[in-house]
Amino acid sequence: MSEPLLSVNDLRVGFVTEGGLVQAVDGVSFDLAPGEVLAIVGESGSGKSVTAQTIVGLTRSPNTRLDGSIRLGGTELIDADDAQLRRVRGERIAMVFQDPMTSFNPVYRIGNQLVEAIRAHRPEVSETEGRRRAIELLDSVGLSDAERQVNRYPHEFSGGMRQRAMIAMALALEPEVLIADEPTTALDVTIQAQILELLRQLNRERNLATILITHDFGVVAELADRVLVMHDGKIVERGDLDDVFYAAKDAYTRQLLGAVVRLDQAPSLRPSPGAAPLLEVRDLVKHFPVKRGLLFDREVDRVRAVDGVSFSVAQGETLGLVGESGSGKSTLSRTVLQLLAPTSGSVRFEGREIGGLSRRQMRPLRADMQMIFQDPYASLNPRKRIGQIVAEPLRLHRRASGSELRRKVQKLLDRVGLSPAHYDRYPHEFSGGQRQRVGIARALALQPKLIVADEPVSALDVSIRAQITDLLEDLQEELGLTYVFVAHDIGVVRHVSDRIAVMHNGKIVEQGPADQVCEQPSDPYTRALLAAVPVPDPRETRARRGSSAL
Amino acid sequence: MGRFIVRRLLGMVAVLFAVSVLAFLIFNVIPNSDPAQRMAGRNATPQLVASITEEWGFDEPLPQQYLTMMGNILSGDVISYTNRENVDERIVEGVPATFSLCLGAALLWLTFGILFGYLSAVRAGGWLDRVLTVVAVTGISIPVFWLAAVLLNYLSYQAGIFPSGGYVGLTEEPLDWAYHLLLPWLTLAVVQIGFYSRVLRSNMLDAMSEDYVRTARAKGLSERRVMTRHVLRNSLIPIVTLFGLDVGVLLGGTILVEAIFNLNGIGQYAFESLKGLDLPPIMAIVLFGAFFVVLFNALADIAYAYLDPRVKLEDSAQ
Amino acid sequence: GSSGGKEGGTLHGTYASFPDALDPALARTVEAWTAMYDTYLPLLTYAHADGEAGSKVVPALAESLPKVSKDGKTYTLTLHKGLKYSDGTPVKASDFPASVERMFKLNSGGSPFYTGIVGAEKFAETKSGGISGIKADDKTGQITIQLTKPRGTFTSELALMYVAVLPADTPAKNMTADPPPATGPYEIVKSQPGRGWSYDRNPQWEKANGKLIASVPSGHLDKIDIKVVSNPSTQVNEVERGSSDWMQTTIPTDLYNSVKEKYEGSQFRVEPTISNYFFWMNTTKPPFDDLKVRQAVNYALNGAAMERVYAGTLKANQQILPPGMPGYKKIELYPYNMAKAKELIAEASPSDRDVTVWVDDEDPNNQAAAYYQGVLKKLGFNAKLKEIAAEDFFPLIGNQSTPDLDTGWLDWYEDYPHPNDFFQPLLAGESILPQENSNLAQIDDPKLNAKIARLEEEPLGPKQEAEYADLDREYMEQAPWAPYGSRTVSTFVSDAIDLEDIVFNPTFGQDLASFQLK
Amino acid sequence: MVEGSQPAGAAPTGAGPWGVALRRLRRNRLVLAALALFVLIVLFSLAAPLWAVHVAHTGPNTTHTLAKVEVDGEKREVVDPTGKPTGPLWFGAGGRFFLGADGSLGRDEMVRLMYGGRTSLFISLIAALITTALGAALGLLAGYFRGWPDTLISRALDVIWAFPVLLLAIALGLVLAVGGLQIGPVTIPSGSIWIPIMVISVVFVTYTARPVRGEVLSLREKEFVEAAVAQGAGPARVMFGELLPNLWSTIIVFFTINVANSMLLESALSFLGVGVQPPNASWGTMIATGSTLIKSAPLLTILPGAMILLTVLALNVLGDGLRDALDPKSKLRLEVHAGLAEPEGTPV
Ligand SMILES: Nc1ncnc2c1ncn2[C@@H]1O[C@H](COP(=O)(O)OP(=O)(O)OP(=O)(O)O)[C@@H](O)[C@H]1O
Ligand SMILES: Nc1ncnc2c1ncn2[C@@H]1O[C@H](COP(=O)(O)OP(=O)(O)OP(=O)(O)O)[C@@H](O)[C@H]1O
Ligand SMILES: [Mg+2]
Ligand SMILES: [Mg+2]
Repeated sequence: MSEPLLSVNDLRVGFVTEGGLVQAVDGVSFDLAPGEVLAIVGESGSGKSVTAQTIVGLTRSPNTRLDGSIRLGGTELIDADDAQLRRVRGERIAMVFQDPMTSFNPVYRIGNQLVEAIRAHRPEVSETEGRRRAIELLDSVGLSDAERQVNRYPHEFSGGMRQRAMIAMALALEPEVLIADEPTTALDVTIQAQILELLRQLNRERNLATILITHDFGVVAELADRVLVMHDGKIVERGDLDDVFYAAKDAYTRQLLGAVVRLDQAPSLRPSPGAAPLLEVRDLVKHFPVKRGLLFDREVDRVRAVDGVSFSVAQGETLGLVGESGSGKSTLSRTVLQLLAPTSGSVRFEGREIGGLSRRQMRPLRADMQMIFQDPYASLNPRKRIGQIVAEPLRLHRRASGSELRRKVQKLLDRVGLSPAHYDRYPHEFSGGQRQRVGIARALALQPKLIVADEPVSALDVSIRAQITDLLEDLQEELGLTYVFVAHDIGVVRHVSDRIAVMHNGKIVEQGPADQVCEQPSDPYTRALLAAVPVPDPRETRARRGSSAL
Repeated sequence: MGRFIVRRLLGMVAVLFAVSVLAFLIFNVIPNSDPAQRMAGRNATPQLVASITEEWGFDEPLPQQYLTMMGNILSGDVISYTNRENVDERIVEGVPATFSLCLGAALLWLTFGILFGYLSAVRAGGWLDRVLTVVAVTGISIPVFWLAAVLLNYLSYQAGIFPSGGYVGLTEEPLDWAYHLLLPWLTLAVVQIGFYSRVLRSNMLDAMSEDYVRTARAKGLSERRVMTRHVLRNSLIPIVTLFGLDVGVLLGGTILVEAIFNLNGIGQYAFESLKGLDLPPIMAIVLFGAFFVVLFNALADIAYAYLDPRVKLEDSAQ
Repeated sequence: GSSGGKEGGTLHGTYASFPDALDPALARTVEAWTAMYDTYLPLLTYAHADGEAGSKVVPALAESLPKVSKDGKTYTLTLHKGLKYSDGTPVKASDFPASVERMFKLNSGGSPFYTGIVGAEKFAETKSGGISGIKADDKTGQITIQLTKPRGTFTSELALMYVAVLPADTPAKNMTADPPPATGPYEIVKSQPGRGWSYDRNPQWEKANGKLIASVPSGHLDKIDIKVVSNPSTQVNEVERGSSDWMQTTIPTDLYNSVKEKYEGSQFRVEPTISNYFFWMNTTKPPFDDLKVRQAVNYALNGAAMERVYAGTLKANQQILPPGMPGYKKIELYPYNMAKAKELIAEASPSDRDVTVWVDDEDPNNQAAAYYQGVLKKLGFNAKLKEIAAEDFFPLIGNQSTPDLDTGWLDWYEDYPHPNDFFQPLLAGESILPQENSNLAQIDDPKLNAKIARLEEEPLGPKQEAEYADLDREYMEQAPWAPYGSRTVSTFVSDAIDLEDIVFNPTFGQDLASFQLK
Repeated sequence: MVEGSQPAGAAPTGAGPWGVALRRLRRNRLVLAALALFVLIVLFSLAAPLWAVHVAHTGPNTTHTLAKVEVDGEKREVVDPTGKPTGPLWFGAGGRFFLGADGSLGRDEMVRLMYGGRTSLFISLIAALITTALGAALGLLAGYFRGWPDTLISRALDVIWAFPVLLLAIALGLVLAVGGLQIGPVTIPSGSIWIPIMVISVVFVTYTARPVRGEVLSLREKEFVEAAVAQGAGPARVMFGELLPNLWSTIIVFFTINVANSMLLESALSFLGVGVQPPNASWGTMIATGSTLIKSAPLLTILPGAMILLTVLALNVLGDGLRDALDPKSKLRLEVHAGLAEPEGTPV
């Protein structure tokens, strides 16, 4: 083993907060060899980002308690003074962050931010020379027409383009180490595949040692040489890729791997319900007018969010709705439930047309159709107690009151796996998963027939994601519920759905039984979508890559 | 850009019209003495009051009176009831004093507001931050007119360091001009320095937790450069809008400071007219003030769109 | 005037606010009249002298006092020959009727004094066709004025600023911004409304008018600059520092006594005014319809306390005519006696105890009203104070439809030194009007009304002055008011100015022509 | 492994957002000092009748122009012949004229300062209450309904905003001082202190309505609002059931700021003679009477002004503290970061 490029010994990072001392990183040690891709994987809050940021001293603040050692080549970084640290940041160790939307300063052009990175370390480089280098860098990361792109602002770039620009900026001074903290989590699966390909290419061509932080085992399998698994600030498993995937020693790691939903594993077969259609949608259209005008706004353009969609869902069935960001999934689900007035087309529920009903006419039907939301932190009113939130629908439809109401709510909480004692607690006292359970309890309150879940698990960690999907499946069996399950991760959709519809630019491009859509997709877009999903199995990944890219 | 200007102009005209109607109603609908009686003086006879009423058209229906009044204001020959002199000339004469006072004070509070805000944000939690916070909060809490009276008494009448009010033209003697305006500038600026430093401090503390600041540090920029080029630059955008609004409002109402320091500006003229319930100058000055409020409002939006490329002028026009 | 003292030089004066007008036809305040006393001369004027002498009418542009016909209805005067306006044009006799007509066209506050002229009433209405009652012959310079009925006060009214003679072609609009040509020793050369104005010597005065008009002094100074400084404390400060030589405004109560102690005799002098500060009581409505209540209020009001409230700028007195007014004779029917006041109230035992006190918002008048409210409270009344903006005050309390007009404060300054200027507008029954009411006590005693009307027609002589003194007592026995004093003003100059020979005329204030550098 | 029942790093069970805020406030020493100062000033004002009856033996408006007071044996005039009031006698005359007389009328300055406090505080608190309620309601309606109600309300607020604040306040104050105000059945007599209250409330509505509208516009897009609509909740239930609870923190913060601004405007109006009508005392009218004697008795101007300054300072610090305590985003930011409060070693 050659001399390690970077070695971290017994790193401990604690934050003094209002609620007491949070020990984010609790004794972490590892080495990074030149040219190696080291993946750090673990659930949210396991300390991955804090570990990475502490390497370049970004977590220093009056309330931080640091100790242990971080050696880059000969120099010790843990207690390096600011000047030393500045010479390391960007020049020897570069970083790429998770959310491209906010990682660039919105008021400066992309080119200027790249030039700033260059001249921070090479003041002798002139502005024009810096610009030329910037264009070169953007070109090298696959951004077409770099000449024009360099003058544009961050908000004029798509998510994928911005992440490429971020990587270009990181490479500006040819660093020895690249730390990428969840570089593709915020991107669509097709874009994610391209970025991962770019990172692999950079690692191979420039022998660039890379620390890749992610919570997605598929991404680990796609790129990593060695793997560290973190849990509660400690490294619970370490080793080569195959050792960790196939011979994990630590129980937590094994449990984590088991919870990962594999696209290629066929779900247990369920008898196809085939009952009478509960929900029928014919040529549903929802356009959002774009208004502009000198004096009075008149319509100049239309966003065709849902552009003529037809499908039906049988009683007790789960229809999976999958598609990339902006494909119209949320708009479709809200238009079906009449939360958005459809532009045209028909929605029939239990044979009765509900498109165009007034709010008063819709009220009784609301009880039968409920919705579950994506963001656990925004879907519960922060100022209300859990009990009140779940009781609200019952009180609204005058189904119960007083002690009987409280009893019903506690039964619902119990049914979704929360203890009745939580009745008087507030949302901020719960984790993401627990909040999603409250959302489900609320949806069940009026014994609905149809539940539309708009990305119910996208914001959750892998292990918790599995628990929620299992809960939804149990409820379906017990209560005979019908689901429309919306998500952008086709793996999760396949796991829960009987039939799947793939949306692209407001249209359903493919629709059919889950196995048939996933294994013999007829539509080219669906095929591309499936190919881009990283498989959490190194051997499978190598096999696929071998056949295509080698 | 053109579309924005046209919409904003129409908006301005509508607001100014509404403001003028409001001012007219306040002095005509709500009961107070009849202007003709005020003009006739103490030896008035019914016949004299009648002929004044007829001469000035006080007997005409209100809308008619409103139109004649607005016609006069816009054509520049509106005459005051009490001393029958041309109001527009008096306003024009008052402009140099009021503008010097407002713009000077604005410059003062902008520089010190930003300086104090920046220092207390960069050294948040330190002793300097606490001192500046106390100074700022005290500044916000001082009644302006009281400060003016106290400063005038101690620094001018008693100690004689400063002149006891009055306005000296900038073109005549620039040095004397500044010397006479120092106290009034200070009085007007103290409150705003407190306010602006508080706003900038909280904006900067928010900006410090943004992702692009973390990226800037990761690029190896010096702390000072991160603080100025990234944190301060983004936190100044709301300050510019706030400044646009404040200056507009200020131009409309520097009544107290002008009266106490006898600057003979528009604010003082407004106050004298108000006391005399002299409608023509009140209407003219209210419109003059409102015009600047609305104008600076629009300028603030343009500045905002210029500083923040994400904001397009069209959608900020509503 | 005193010997020595330099001729020529410039006087820098300050006013607290720009006078209501620098147009003689329109101006009605003392500040404006002080500014124009030596600039615009009527046919007659008031002697440029202090005290009683200053109340005497003397000829100005006219050669002599008017010849009055036996029936008192025809006045004849002759214009000096060879008078010139400051712009060199000759003064013609026909300029006089033109100036009076201009005053009526401008609806001036002074026009009510001249509606007694034949044809004036009609002209005030139509504003055309000239005033038939005034004849002027430019060749002989003779002017004859016909009155509808005899008017004892007309000679005094001919000497007022309203009828100062201006060129016939002077436009009938407010000329404050560019004042018309002067006839007196000084002409106004620059006028910036709101800021200030300045005088130069009238070149025509030395060449022509000065030789003809003996009653008006030629003045010592060459130039006079007046600046508006709205903060009185700043005015005092500037005079003390010498950056200005004279302040027209009365010194604020806060500084009055410190300035008085420091400069009295050298740069400061107290000047009396012919004014009356009183609390009127509405005699037509309870509780003040009962004489006993009104007398009780007079007993309860303490002049000494009032003098303190005005910080020494008030001389207590308890009657209608103030000292300095012809016909004044000291009367004190109700010396301060709180016990007697309470006794009278007990006797009257008024049922309506709710009383509203009206006052304007000028300091210290509002303080005086607050003191009066305290006195009424002591007498068992539930007194509520209502403070109104000064500009709006008189028209409001003069409007009978204003609710709760029980009692209130008022100050009255003589328009010209003649007792009728107090009795007729403030106490005569005919002055009680629905809107322009100046008889706030609304006292309507037929016997006293007749006496006022009679004396009004007779020219003012010693007999009439004695009768006016009796009238003063007769009214005070009815106690329609609780008068408490007349205000003093002050002359305060820098040490560059010779204080002794400054003339303070009771009607026109400081005579600018009497100022002289030491 | 079902998630542990005890969520990580949470406050004790049942502590709602108010509980968390209160705990945070208790630890912020500056806010506690401000609260103490404000309470002290309120008590000082409320004690006015006690001091007037038992110590000063005079009402706020009772004049003592010719009265004499016994000080260390010898009789002293309250107002000297030239109208100059006596300076502070402290306890020289048993507490009478403790801070001296207020001017030529010889009223007790201390008693007026206390009664003035009552008036100023009453006006500012009530005006702030009305302004905040009105502003919040308008902001809520405009933000929720958008469309024409929003345009209507926003344009009306623009007009009030464009009208120079002080000019509008003076104009209303002046004109209403003559005829009083008639709103439907209620007639407010011209001298009453409800006139300045109405004037101040109208003038400051915009300052509250606009931020509330902004916050409602963003809250309205949140999913918990969509969830309520999905259950069939009507506009009223969404506005008052879902949105309003989230607005309380903004409303409370603006209430404190409004009280501070109302007090400043009330004193300015009274100083200009269009606010509280004499002879009633308010700190503004006291500065007005005091300023005429600023050279000979500067205390008469400094005292009421200092009272306003202290009250408004306390309110502003309180407002700041409340904003940081109630603002969820700033969990970690201000107290610990700014070191104003002690970072805690052990968890609570
Ligand atoms: N500045 C800070 N102050 C206090 N606590 C912090 C701070 N930064 C991180 N933490 C806490 O430290 C723990 C680890 O955070 P970290 O961001 O490293 O997790 P992560 O593994 O990156 O999770 P994720 O997948 O959400 O990014 C978390 O509980 C977090 O709340
Ligand atoms: N209220 C709206 N006004 C205008 N455009 C809208 C509105 N709502 C959605 N859109 C546009 O319609 C398209 C579809 O949006 P939608 O939210 O349904 O996509 P999605 O599939 O849910 O994406 P995501 O995965 O990000 O949730 C997008 O381009 C979006 O910008
Ligand atoms: Mg992370
Ligand atoms: Mg969506």
